[in-house]
Amino acid sequence: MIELQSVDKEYDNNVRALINVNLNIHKGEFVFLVGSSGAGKSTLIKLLLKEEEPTSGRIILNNMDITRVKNRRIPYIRRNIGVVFQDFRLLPNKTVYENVAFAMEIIGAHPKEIRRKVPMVLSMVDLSRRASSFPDQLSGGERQRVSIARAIVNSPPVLIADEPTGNLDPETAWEIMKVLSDINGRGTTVLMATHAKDIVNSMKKRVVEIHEGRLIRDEQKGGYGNEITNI
Amino acid sequence: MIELQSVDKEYDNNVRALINVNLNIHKGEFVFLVGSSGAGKSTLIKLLLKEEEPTSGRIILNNMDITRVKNRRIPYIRRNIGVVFQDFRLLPNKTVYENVAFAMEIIGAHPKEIRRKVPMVLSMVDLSRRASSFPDQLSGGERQRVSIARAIVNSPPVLIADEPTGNLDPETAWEIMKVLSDINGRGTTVLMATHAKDIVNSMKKRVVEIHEGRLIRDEQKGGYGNEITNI
Amino acid sequence: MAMRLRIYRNIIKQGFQGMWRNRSMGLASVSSISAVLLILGVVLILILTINNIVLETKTKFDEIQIYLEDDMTNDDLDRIEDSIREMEGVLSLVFISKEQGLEIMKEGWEEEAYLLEGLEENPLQDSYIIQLVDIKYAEGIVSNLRFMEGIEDVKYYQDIIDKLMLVANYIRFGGIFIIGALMLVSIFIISNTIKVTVTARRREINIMKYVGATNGYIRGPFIIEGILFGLIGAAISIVVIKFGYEYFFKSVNDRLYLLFTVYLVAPSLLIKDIAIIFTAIGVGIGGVGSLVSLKRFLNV
Amino acid sequence: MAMRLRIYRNIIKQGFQGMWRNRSMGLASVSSISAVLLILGVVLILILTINNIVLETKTKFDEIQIYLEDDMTNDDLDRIEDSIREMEGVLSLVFISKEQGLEIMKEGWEEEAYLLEGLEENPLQDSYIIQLVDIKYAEGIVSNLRFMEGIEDVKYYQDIIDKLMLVANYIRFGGIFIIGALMLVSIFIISNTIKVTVTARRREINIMKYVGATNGYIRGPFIIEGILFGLIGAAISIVVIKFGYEYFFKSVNDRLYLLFTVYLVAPSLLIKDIAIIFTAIGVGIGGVGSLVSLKRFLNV
Ligand SMILES: Nc1ncnc2c1ncn2[C@@H]1O[C@H](COP(=O)(O)OP(=O)(O)OP(=O)(O)O)[C@@H](O)[C@H]1O
Ligand SMILES: Nc1ncnc2c1ncn2[C@@H]1O[C@H](COP(=O)(O)OP(=O)(O)OP(=O)(O)O)[C@@H](O)[C@H]1O
Ligand SMILES: [Mg+2]
Ligand SMILES: [Mg+2]
Repeated sequence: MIELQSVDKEYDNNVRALINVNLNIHKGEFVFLVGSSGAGKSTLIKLLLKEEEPTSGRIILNNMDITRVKNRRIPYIRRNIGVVFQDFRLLPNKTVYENVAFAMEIIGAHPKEIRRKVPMVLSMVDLSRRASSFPDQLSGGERQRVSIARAIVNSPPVLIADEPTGNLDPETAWEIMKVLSDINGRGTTVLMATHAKDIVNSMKKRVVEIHEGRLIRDEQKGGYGNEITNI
Repeated sequence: MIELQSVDKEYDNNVRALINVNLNIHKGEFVFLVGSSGAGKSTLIKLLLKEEEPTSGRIILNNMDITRVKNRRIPYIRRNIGVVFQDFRLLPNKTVYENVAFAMEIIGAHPKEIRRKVPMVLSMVDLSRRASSFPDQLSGGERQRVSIARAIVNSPPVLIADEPTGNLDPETAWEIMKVLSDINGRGTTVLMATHAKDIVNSMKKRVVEIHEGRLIRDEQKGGYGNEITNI
Repeated sequence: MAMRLRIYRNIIKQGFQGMWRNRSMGLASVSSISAVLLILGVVLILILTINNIVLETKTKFDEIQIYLEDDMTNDDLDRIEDSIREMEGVLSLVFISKEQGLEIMKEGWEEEAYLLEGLEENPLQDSYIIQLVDIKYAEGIVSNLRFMEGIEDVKYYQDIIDKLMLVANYIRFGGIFIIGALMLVSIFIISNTIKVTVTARRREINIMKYVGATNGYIRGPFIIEGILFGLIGAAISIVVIKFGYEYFFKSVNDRLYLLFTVYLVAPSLLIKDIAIIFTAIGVGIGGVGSLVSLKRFLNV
Repeated sequence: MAMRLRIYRNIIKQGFQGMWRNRSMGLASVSSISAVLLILGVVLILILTINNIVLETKTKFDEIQIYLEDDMTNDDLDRIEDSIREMEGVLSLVFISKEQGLEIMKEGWEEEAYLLEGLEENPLQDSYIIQLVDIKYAEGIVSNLRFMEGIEDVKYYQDIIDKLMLVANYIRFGGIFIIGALMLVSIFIISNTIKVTVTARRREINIMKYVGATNGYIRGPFIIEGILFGLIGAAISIVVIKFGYEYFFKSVNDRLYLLFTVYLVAPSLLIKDIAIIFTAIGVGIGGVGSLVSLKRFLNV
């Protein structure tokens, strides 16, 4: 489903964010992407979305080499991936409802379908009461949940979440994890970059660790990582 | 040092974010502010900064009723408070170094002093290598650390941090906590809104909990809260 | 098909919504567009008016005078008159006998008129004054007249007319040049304004792209917004110019006639043309400007 | 004190830095400012030129002719000549004897000149033509002359001059009005442009406020940026107008002289004034525009 073949990414300012990364994620898997701050997790996600281009290597999504794809086709690739962005990326001039509905409108969904599904996902992330608020009228965690709602509303075959619980209290975070788990159970491939040690440790899923741009660990049913932390 | 007297805050869209909050924080204290997403933590912080005005009640900072203060005086109040914003609020057209230096320039610090202190705090948050990057060239966690560096660079008497570890891996988060702890040890009053259960539980500091706008708990050496979380 | 229609409906809805929600920026765009078109309108009217004055003045000299040989019979006169009337471009024909001619001369000479009293006999000839439909027929008619029997001399104000023609041409070319340049500059300013407002929303555009919107889907609402801004801007400037010019016309027209025996272009005629031009510019630049400005932000 | 100086230094540094780092938005501002000033310049030159043509034409009629009584001695003539030369506003004095007068008349009459051959004696008088420094002296001189001994009649082209004076006044007032209105509109567009670029950076301004910057500290760099934008915009338009007008001057001036015996305003004179006006507008609006635009974002 998702395959990275010896991918390198060097940014303009000579920062080598990814170094020879090889990764293969199968359809229906749930994968945690861990690593310290600045390791390269978001960069990997940006490459999958074609927000950035790899310096070298190939990226295959759904049997398609997306590094070779025409510009015109990019939107259609993105529609197959629901993304929770680390910085949320909500449209400032649209309400919560409209932000979520927007993802459905661009694929030409039927208005009836939109009116049915948007309230549904908003209640899944517990935001029904905020449907008509604008993003800058929301708390940090509420914004994050709008981003989650938008990512899942089209039931995409792939869901990528970049630190989707960073601004959520543990209880809400667990509710979100349940939602992602359910979606994964219905066949969606999930890739989640996270720092939530508790969540990774309890979920017992595949864990991929990046350290300074290199993929250094890829474990089935892994944990967050070796416990160096002392109080 | 910081005192809230029956503070209410109702936003324009009739959301009651804070309801009759009374809180007294003494000089040199370290206080965790906890509560689920949307509880009103950031709102409380915004009131202290005069980013929002309370609907009723009084807020006293350093023996001064800041709800009555003249517009002209606001900048000087803010300079006594170092703030780590939940959404970072970095200046997009300034490098990491310049963002941190900016906080010193506005108070007219000596260039020599700036050249000495900025690299120092950048190394405290482990960002020396990113000094000349612009905010949009940083990872989420790196941005958060710039915001932290900027908040502490002037050694303000009060430090307010809104979820300062939300985008950090546990290891880095602990390093940051050590920095905040040290600063607190040198006499700075610290108020930190957070969802980091582990950190709150291990640090054994005063914990104030807000639930749907009401202050429902205020414990010395408290924990994050009752464990409802199941896997 | 139904899906396409839905998408178009959404685009239009979002165009209107976007205009409303970005109204503070929009206000700046709209008012700049009106202001630029206003300038364009004033200069346009200025140049048209000057052009009109020159052209009208020219027609004052738009006549040919022919002097007849002595002792013509009425038949001869009828024959000449008929054949002149048949010529292309002749508007009217007036006969002036030599007695009338002397009277006119005396009037024209005013204080020197007494000089003419000393004349023993009337030295003038009978003549015709030919009014032309347009100055362009002059040369043809003059050369025809020269070969006609019974005509001793043909006179027309070649010099003055040539000079005025030249001035009119300069004004026409200069005017076209200035208006053309001004239009370019206006278009530039308007598209600049649109560009700045689009740039201010580049983040929004990027976000749309990242969630999978096609370029067309993003462009749509922006173009509609641009067109609406252009339309409103044009409408405002048209209304201001309409009332402004009508007022100007009322207060200046009569005085202008006294001075140059020329009238201003009637407001109704002028405003219609200006309205068409301005609407075209406003809508065109609003739409195309948005399109072009968007281009560089869509490649993400 | 040292602290204040450091703060000022920082503000200036940040003004230049801000201009450079926001150069894409800045480019739009600068080019809009140049464009608007360019229009202003062209209209200014246009109106000045027309005004000049009318004023110059007027001076063509700027002379007074006096007719002397018959049989004057040379002494009488000297006396008259002297006292006229002493009058205020007299530029030159030319004596035309009645014989010369007849010759001139014959030349002027062209084909009708033979009429004058029939005259038994020269009915004209000796005369003087007085050139004036300025038309405004005319009435004073004329009324003085009327009471002078030896002068039979005083004539000057009151009608034409009055008409031209009227036209010149209209053009002057109309011109001032149009230029004034245009300047207002230009100022409006420029401040609008500045406003939009400031609005696009409102988040930045808010952030500065939240970390404790005073209004003055935030304003400083923006005002400097605004002034720099205005200055660059003005400089560009001045250069374009300078070369544009010099070219225009070269290619039109001689032809214009042939037509109206009038010269254009010399580029060197004109450009200096325009440069001063434009720099004032650019810098003024750049600075003040930034200040005003900032105002509503500073209250956080
Ligand atoms: N646009 C960019 N230009 C230059 N360098 C960049 C850019 N984006 C990221 N980087 C650098 O690349 C490295 C990897 O960044 P990335 O965002 O992938 O980290 P991350 O693993 O997501 O970290 P975090 O957990 O803090 O979000 C960082 O050191 C960052 O400074
Ligand atoms: N500007 C605003 N206008 C209207 N409502 C607002 C505004 N800002 C916040 N709110 C609402 O007020 C409530 C409290 O928000 P606040 O940001 O204080 O929450 P929080 O405790 O910081 O949550 P989180 O942990 O998610 O950051 C939320 O329900 C939010 O929707
Ligand atoms: Mg990241
Ligand atoms: Mg918050």
